[in-house]
Amino acid sequence: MSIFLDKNSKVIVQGITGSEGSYHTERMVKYGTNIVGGVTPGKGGQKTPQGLPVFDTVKEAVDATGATHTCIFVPPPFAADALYEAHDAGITLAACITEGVPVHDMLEVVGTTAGMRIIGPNCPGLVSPGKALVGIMPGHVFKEGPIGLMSRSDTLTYEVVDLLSRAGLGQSTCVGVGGDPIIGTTFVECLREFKNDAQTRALVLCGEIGGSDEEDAAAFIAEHLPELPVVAFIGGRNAPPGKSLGHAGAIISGAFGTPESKIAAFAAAGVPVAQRPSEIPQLVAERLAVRA
Amino acid sequence: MSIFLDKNSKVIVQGITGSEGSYHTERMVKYGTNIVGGVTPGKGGQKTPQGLPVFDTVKEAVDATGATHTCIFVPPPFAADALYEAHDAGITLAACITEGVPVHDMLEVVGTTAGMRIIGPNCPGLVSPGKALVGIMPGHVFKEGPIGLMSRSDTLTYEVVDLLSRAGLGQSTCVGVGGDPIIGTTFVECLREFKNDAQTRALVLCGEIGGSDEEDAAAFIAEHLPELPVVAFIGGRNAPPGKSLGHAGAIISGAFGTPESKIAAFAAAGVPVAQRPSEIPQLVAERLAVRA
Amino acid sequence: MNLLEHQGKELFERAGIAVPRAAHAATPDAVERFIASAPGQWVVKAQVLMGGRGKAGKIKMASSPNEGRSAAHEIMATPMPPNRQNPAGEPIRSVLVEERLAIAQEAYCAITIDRTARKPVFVVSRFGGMDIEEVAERHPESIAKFYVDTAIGYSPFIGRELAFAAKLDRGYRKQFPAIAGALYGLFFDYGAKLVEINPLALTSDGRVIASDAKVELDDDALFRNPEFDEWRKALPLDEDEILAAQAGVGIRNFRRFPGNVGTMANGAGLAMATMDAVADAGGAIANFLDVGGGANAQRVRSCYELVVNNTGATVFFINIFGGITRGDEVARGVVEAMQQTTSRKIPLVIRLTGTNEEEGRKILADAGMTPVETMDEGAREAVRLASR
Amino acid sequence: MNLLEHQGKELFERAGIAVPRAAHAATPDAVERFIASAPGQWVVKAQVLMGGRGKAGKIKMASSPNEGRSAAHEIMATPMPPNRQNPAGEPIRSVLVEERLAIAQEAYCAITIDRTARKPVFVVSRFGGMDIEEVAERHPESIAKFYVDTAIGYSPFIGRELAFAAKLDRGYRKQFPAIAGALYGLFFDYGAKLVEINPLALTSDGRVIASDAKVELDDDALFRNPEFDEWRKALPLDEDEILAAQAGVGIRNFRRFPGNVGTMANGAGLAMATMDAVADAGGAIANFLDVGGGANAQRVRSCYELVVNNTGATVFFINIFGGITRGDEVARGVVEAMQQTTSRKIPLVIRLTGTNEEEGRKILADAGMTPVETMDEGAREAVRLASR
Repeated sequence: MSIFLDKNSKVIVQGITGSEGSYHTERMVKYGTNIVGGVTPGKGGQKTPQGLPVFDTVKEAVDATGATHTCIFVPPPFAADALYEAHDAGITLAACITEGVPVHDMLEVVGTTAGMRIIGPNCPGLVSPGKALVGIMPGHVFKEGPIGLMSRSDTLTYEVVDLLSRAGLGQSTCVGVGGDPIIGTTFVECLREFKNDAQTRALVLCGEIGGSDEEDAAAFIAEHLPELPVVAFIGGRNAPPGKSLGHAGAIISGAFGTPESKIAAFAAAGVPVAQRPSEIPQLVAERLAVRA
Repeated sequence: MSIFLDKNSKVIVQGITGSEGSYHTERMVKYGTNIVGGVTPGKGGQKTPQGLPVFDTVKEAVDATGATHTCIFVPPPFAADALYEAHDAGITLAACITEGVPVHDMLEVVGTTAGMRIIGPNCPGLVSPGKALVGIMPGHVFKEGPIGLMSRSDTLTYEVVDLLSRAGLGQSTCVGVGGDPIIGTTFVECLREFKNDAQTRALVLCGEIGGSDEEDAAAFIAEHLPELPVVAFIGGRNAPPGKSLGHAGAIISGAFGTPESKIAAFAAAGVPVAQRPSEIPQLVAERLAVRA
Repeated sequence: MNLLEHQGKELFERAGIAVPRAAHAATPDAVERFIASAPGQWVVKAQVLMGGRGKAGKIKMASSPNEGRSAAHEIMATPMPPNRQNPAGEPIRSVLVEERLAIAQEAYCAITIDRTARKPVFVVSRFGGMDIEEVAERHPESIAKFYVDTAIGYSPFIGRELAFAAKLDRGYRKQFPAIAGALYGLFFDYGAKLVEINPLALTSDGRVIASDAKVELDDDALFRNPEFDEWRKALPLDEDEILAAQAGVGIRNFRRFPGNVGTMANGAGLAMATMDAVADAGGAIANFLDVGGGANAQRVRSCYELVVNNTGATVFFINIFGGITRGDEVARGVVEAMQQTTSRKIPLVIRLTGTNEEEGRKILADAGMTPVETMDEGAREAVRLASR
Repeated sequence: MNLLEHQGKELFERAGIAVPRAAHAATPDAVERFIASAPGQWVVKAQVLMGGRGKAGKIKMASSPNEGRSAAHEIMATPMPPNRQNPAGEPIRSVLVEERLAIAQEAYCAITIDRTARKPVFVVSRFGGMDIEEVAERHPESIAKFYVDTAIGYSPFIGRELAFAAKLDRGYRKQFPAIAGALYGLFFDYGAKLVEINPLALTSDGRVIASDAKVELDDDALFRNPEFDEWRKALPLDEDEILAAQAGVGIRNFRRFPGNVGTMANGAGLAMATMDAVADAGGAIANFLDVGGGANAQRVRSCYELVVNNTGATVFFINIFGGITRGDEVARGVVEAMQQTTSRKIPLVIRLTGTNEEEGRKILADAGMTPVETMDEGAREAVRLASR
């Protein structure tokens, strides 16, 4: 098992003939993802170099292929439209890789697309190792196994996954939830899914300063996941307050969003917080050993 | 039993201190409706002549009284706002008496207020005889009994109810669904509720030319209510095409909405269509006798 | 409120939908002057609400000021020919002088309200320039629909899907999502019940232009756009609507028919049922009339006079379901109205219910009118009196 | 993008929210001229993004042209005093000269985005004129919130509920729902992340006026409003942002600290983790730097120079997680960058992963740099080199 994505998930790519879309389509296909086609308006009827059919609309693609998942590579002004189109066509999971989507667009989208899970935007996608990869993550660092991972950043995710894989700790599903203020799927929603996943026996949560997703996750873990081992990491403990560092998410404002508040929340939930990424595998292994 | 409304339904009146609101509040209270208060912004803390508390907002009224139903008497420009307010406060049924609500307001409202049943607008409300009356119907013509009634017009409804009551055929619930193009509750939705009501043993449907609510109802009856006796009436058989007669609903356009199409639909569903209102009681009684 | 073509096109322009260059003219002289000031190939189009202008010869070409003048003159000389919906035809008060487009393709695009889905619905076809009913019959596969979720509103994918599904010519594709979006914006912002572009022309030089415009605004939303008051005043009411307005009832509350049994009831549903009852009793209806709420003397009198003075009624059947009003009060109102009226007198058959309805019937009988107990009885009695 | 008060008030005015009569002035002379042309009681307010203007003496009264001139002169003579968020303070480039209001009450009204609820949220208090954090501490019961369903948007009941729940003075009630609606319209139309009126003043003559304006626009939505380009150009960037922009990285991708270990990584999360690793290893960080995607020679060089020329870095720790890029290519880019740079040379510690990472490390070692295998090792090595 895994969450959100498996070997049989039929995936299309919106923006499949664009430079990013075509590059990553090739990589996803190579990884083994069940890509069934793509969409570029006006290029319906063409084929990609991999022989995948291109459609004019998501609806046509869904009707022809039975796709349930989409990976969105379109410029920021068109991301909301792409998400609405996917929702209207009955897509159940959309990973929106696009960076720079206006926050009001996402407010509108998340408020009106019930029934479709959105990962991102401004995210690297998700991977169920050994089964399928949707997005832009480097497939070779992943290894199939029992660890569920969720993270707000991208390269840091690869770093942590790499450490886990090298330590022999494979992953069930790794979700890059995205760095924007308004995202389709938060840590809590990932936790809710991992809770019911038989393959997942421990969780790693890579948080960051800013927002209150980590605090919310800690509260959820305390209430609903007392039995599952969870290890957290908080990036940006040395960031100054009131200033954005890099992407929009990493800003501390008010009492919430500080590393202290997040670490305290995890402590209260009995979740160890790694000081460095390199400590994560050891902490996970210990917790798994205790449970075994 | 009854549908939508019973003795215990806690009802508030939006616009309770207005001329219409206060007049009909008095009548509803006299009928026995469980009116628990009303709302007029800025008059919170006052009492009506009946001793009912007035609140500034629906939320305050709901918090203080546990109201679940509302009867809306506000001018047309404010009707959508009143419905949004009721929905936000957790009201589960709103009867909107207001005539002249812009059709786009209702399109927006019905698309965004899931969880709240709206009766109307431009309707006389609903009555569960012997239990409660919400709206502006003349209470004395109703009589408790086994007949469920739904109707698009107001005085015609009273006429039909009067005929039924005089014939000894009491009613479970009578719903005036309203005469506007976009209404919150259609015949089909009434049928769906009546289907599960133990008190209701036969139905009367008073339709009109225009729209396709009657055709939709006939299809629903054929599929889901083969056992329940239903008698229909279609007003406006002598109306000319392309012209509105009175309220907005009664206009024939295209092939749908003609009396012929409606009568044919009911015939196909095995539903007798009364030529005159006065025939309705006899038709109902015959059908009930066959079943007994 | 239905808008005339030139009014609809003004809204299109505001919304950013391309329309042909044009001038609106009220006289043949004005047409002549305009073409003199702007020589070229023009089309002169009658500004009326009725359909079928082309077939009626109310759209004419003009290549010179003189041709323009005579085209306008011919168009305006006679009203639009009557049809079933407008038995009186429609007078032509102005024309639109419009650039002649080099049209390569004609498509159809409209938004209306679907009552069952309770959503706005786009209707698009690659066949334009004819009635959509005709397209639906001849090319049903060419019609694409999209039901808009009002919580989301318009998003460009809707236009793309429609364009592909309706198989619009490639020339439309780039421009169509923006046009559909502008049309939806207009539909929404002005509270329209129908917006229709038929045809949506693709010109030989690749422009997509609204060649005609049909817009129906929701009367109930007009208060939000007081700017339309002037247009409303300028719109042609038909004779029944004018009479209704003069009598002080809603313009949709009165309509005439060729018969001799006048009718009046309170509530549209009851008024329609009353007409049906008269017809079923073998009578010929003279009119539909919904008196609305409150049948006081003043109102009864103006309604009586409306019918007596403007229809062939030889009897007047009043059907009032009192509901919460008192029968004796209504009766007194009717009697007072008949005493005051200066119009000719015809027999009255009156059915009324409500509290004290028996006292009411006595008051009527005492005044020489015919009170009855039921609608059916009233209909029969009215038909009997009318056929004497 | 945070707007200055006078910019925010311009948006308020467009939205129909009343603001004080005012003039924006860039020099004491301009202030003097304005007051001379419009005698009265005026307030001169520094136009800066930092808070605490009142306490810093950057808001002054003026009743004559001369007083206006000296008020402006005093205000602009020194920058805003530094605080933790702006260690360099903020220079004052202009002032707003504004009518002095006879204020009877001060309330608070803001809309921001709640990340957890994923909805816009109104925050209203009957206490205005102080930080909302202070209100939250001293008068928590006075704060009313409303989470807006974006599918519905604003409806006037929201303003009514907020006014009653926050117990706004009666004088606000009639006007508040329209003000809240206008503020929501602005928030939505311009893609704001925060709009704040503090205080929302009730004047002694019963007017409700936005006495201050704080607006933060979403940078990602600015493309929809090209009109703001000019404002953006006029806005005060802090020094770090200016340096970042000059180096060609995002203005949020670079920030300086007082330490001597320079850092650079690809991705904000990894860059923050790199800083943390350096701090954990006992080092003092010189900067945060996210090089973004693609670490080619040109980009590495400009980032290196950005750090070396503008921070106290005595060592530079580059941490690249290659992901799908090749380690040898990154290494060649770094070597090339260091050959090309004309800035002073400091030791480089480089950790890189990716395909061919071992070849990459060899290339670096051959060029005299210090390749390491892990982030922790790199942090330790960088701290060791910095403390020599």
